[in-house]
Amino acid sequence: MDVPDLKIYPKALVCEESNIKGDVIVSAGCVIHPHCNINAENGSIIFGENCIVEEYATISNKNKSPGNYEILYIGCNNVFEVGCTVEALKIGDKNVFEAKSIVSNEVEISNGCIIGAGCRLEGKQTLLENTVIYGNDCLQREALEKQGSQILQIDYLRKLLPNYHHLRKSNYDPKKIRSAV
Amino acid sequence: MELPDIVYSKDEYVETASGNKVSRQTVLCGSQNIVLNGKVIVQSGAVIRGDLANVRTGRFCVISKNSVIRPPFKQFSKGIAFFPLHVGDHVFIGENAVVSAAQIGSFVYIGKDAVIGKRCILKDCCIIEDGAILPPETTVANYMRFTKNGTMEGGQGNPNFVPPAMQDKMVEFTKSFYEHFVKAG
Amino acid sequence: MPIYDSVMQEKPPVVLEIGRIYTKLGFATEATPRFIIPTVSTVSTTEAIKSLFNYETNNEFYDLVVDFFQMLFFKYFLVSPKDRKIVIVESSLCPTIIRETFTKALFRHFEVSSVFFVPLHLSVLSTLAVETALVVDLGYSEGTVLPIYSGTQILKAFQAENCGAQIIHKEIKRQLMESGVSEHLLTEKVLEDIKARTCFVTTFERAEQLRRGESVQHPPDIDYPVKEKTVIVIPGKLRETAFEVLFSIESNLSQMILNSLTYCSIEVRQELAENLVVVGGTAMVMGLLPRLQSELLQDIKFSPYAEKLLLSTFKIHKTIGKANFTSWLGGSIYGGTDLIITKSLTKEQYSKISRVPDWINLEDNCAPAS
Amino acid sequence: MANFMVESCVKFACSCGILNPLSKLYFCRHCLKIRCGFCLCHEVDVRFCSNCLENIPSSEARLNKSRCNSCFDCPCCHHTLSIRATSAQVARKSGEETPKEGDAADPSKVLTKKSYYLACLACRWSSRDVGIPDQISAKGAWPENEYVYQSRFQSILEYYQNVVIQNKQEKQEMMRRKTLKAHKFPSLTDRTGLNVSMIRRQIGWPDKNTPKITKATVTPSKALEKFDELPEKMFTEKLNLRNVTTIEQRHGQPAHQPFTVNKLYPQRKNLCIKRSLRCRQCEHNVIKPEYHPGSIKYRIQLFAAYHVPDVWLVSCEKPLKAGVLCQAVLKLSNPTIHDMTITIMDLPTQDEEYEMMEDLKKSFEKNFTSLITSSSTALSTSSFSRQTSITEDPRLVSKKTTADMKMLESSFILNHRDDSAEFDELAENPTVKDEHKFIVSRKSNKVSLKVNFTPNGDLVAGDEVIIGFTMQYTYINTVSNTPDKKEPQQHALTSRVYINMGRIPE
Repeated sequence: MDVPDLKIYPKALVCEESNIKGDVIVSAGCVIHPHCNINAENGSIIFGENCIVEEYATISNKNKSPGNYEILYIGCNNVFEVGCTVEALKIGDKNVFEAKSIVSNEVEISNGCIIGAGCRLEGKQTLLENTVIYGNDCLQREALEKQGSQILQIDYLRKLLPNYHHLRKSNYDPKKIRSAV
Repeated sequence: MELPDIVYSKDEYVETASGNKVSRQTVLCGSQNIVLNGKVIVQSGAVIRGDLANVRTGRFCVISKNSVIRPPFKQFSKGIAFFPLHVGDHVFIGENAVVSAAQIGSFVYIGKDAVIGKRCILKDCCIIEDGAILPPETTVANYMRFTKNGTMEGGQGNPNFVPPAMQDKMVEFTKSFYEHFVKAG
Repeated sequence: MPIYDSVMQEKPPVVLEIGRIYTKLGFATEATPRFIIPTVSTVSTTEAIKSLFNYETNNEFYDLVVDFFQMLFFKYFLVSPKDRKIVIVESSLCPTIIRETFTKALFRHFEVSSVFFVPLHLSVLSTLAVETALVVDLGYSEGTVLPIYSGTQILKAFQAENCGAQIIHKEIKRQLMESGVSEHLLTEKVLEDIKARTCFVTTFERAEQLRRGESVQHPPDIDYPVKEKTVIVIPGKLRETAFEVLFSIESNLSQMILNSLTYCSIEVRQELAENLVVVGGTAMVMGLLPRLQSELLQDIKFSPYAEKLLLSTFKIHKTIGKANFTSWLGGSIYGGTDLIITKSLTKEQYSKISRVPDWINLEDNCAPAS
Repeated sequence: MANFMVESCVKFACSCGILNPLSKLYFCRHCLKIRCGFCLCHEVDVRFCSNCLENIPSSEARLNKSRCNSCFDCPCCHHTLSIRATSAQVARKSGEETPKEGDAADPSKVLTKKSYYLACLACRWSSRDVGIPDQISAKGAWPENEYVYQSRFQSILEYYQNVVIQNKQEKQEMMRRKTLKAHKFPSLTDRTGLNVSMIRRQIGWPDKNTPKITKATVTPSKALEKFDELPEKMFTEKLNLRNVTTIEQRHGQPAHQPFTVNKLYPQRKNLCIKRSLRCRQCEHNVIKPEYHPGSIKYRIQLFAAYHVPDVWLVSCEKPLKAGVLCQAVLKLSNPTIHDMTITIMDLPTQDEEYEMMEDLKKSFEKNFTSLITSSSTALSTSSFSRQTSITEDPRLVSKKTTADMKMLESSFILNHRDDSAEFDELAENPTVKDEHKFIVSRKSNKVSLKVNFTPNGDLVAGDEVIIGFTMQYTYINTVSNTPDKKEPQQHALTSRVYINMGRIPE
């Protein structure tokens, strides 16, 4: 499987078995687990540094008007856990999309948010910083305590995954990208 | 009604000497770290992340389509560590379930679309309802039923929620599931 | 050593106040209920969740009650119901069918040793340690008023109107739908949440201005996420005026109180008016008490009350604990005294008559012919 | 055999008339009757914490208001809180307060110290959110929210307890005076009260003058004329919805019911129980779980599935048509280690059903009359704790059959269960010579049989087709409750079976 439009920074870890379509940029430090779906056919997706995308996570750029080419920017340090479906318009930094959470395409996510396992987020809205969506009724609260960073997990996975998986090679020069973005 | 036969084509499943039936469409990462103790069915699309830590299941387990078995990790001040995931005998894991438990006892039923959060402990004879979400580090005691609404109901001796003879029921169910899981032709 | 001490140590009586929406439960002699839970029952045969009072046949109600008590004892109280003493706080005008069904389930199914019905309004007085008060109970479906003088309920002055949470929920729904929110979003749970978290009773002055149609600077609007679905705007006007239905023409809280007072004899009115006590979940909303007082003082100036009642002050008691469990608290006090032994309906009595003696029944209410 | 999570189409009628799948039924070995969760007496057996699985004896449970000592629930989402450890750097001199991690202090004077806080992994609430200081030990003394009205309540309660006792004593005093007046000769000495004390001594009561309780007093509540008006900021300030508690959160803390989230305190976890079930008729246990909270075993387990032959619907001719003969295959299995003779019979008619109910009532009434006579000494609560009494009325079976089933012409034998047969390589089929026509096949302790039925002619599309029959089976009682009868006894038992065959298609 060769994706011509997939750009992988050095130090990013993209498993061969991942399912990536369209124009995707994976920044340094990201870990893309096998069997995730990243669909950028409608518009490109740019991952910031140190993001984790787990199995069966689906991230797609669901741009409403096909003519209008918009990029889905995903900030740094985001975690997309197993089986989540994310179609948000914009994603800031340090967010966690827990297992089987669903974020529809009218939502903007700021920073430090946590979408709890199984929670849904629909309808046009912008999540304030540090919002936690939790529980059956998808209640909101503000996290006062700082969340731990994912760096430790990424460090560990970076050591572990190459032992078991075929990885896609990094194919992009970071300096050029920086000027582009 | 009795369970209907589930027929699979010869090419789709691999049967091991100990009677495990594993679909070729599964993703067994780090298969050297995965132990299936016999007569276990792993259906297509299932992901078992043996690369992260050891995964061991007992006999007569059913791991349904598109479920994910993923050993949990815990963050410490100096780094993280993945824990092995042990599953007991006669455990049913439903379709699309995500399992990151630390330990699953025997005779456990996990419904479809359920999410078992990190480091959960499921004791013997418990039921996780379809679509239930267990937050991390939840303990589900024996004979408890974790409902879709997030409550725990039942308990040993309670005639409702979990069958009082859960052990027999699960043995019967997983065994007959195995018996009815037959090769075409 | 008084008997109750030993009884108490062994098996403290359980005290229940089963409201239309919420049930308060705990043990006698405790200062707060252990739990406040929704009055819903999980039907054991189908495992469906159903409101306790949402029944079609009496038999269905009985089964719901059995399942409900089952849950209370084995999920919350964690004690065997057998040979336990039960205190139930209930309005003296509670429908007979409810009372009979509760008793039948408790004696027949759970084999409790005795059931003690404490009149709801009366029990409120014990929490204040007063003998005379006018008790206003604002529940879900209705608000009731019952004056009590020297420990005696003046039943002829009993008043009931739909001054409860239900009518407020309706008003919120009406206003929100007017502002364009679709009906299917506004479930009872959402309405209750909006009421409890955003609404309040406005001051008398502002209410007057609103009534005169003057424009008032309403409190700020609130963005309210309805579950996962969408975000709706709660207008500031709604927040301020949702509770105005309690002071409207159709159902007026202060007039209900004044009506009740007119039914009382003239010599007790002053004392009752200076001993108001407002209990029930709806009573907990911010700003209700000062507003009620001002409304009373206003209404007394006009006909028909100005002629009938010569009152100039209204005083309201502060409940100990939260107003939604005050009547439960009374049950806890009653259940903690020897009355639990002398005044309860015991299993033996019940097995003889198979019904609950009630003041309304002449058989129980006549002096024995001697 | 079938998936137990799906509602079974085969239901058995309990002796009390309620329909249940066999898995929810019990079998009282002493009455030889089927029982269900409704007609059994439930009792609390073992209390334990569902999180730490610690067994908590009843006295301790009462003391702790049946809550766990070490586990907490999140006040925000009611999930169990986890205890998190952090190593905080503490200045050596002030060893009490644990400053936040970020505090930079002189490295020579600091010492890393472990401290603990509570965190919820579902909604990310933490005990630091509400300003609870971190604890030094994992089982730290987490502060409990003090209830301000506790002492006021206590004094009111004591006041009323005294009032009631006083009333009672006054009444007794009155009674005593009345009876004394009945004396023909008024005793002059009685005025001194000496006689009273003498009589008391003779009776064996404590030699005290009637313990006059000093008149209890309590300050009655004062009604208020002035109230706190609404704060002005209510009308101007923007309300942050995320700082306001939900009703559920308020009710989670009934004593305080805080309005804002900064007053939510961790709540001790409510305990769980194991139940034992008891037959109301003979007072024997049918279910008694093992004490240990972690055990899944029972000390007594009389499931109906161990004693009553189970019935499955294997297949049914489709589509069902009203008034047209249909065929279905049923499977029966014998759970016992004795052969059974099965007879399929018609269901009792309504009159017969009423008769059965009357019989059942009578058997209870016998017990009940004994209660009336023995409990003439009322009031004593403990003396009749172990007696049967008024119980549930039996009911008519709620489901009516909507098809006419042709009964099988003869009875047949159902082979006993043989666990070792499972491991036998050679699955020999014991061919019975004169096998009945209706038997399709046999396999160890199971029999498949054909049944014919005609759905009622008046059924319309969408109606359920329910067949019903009475299954009579022989049952060998290996445990007899009378010691002199050692021989296992054979009984002919019946159970009423209702099978939902499906709906008449549109």
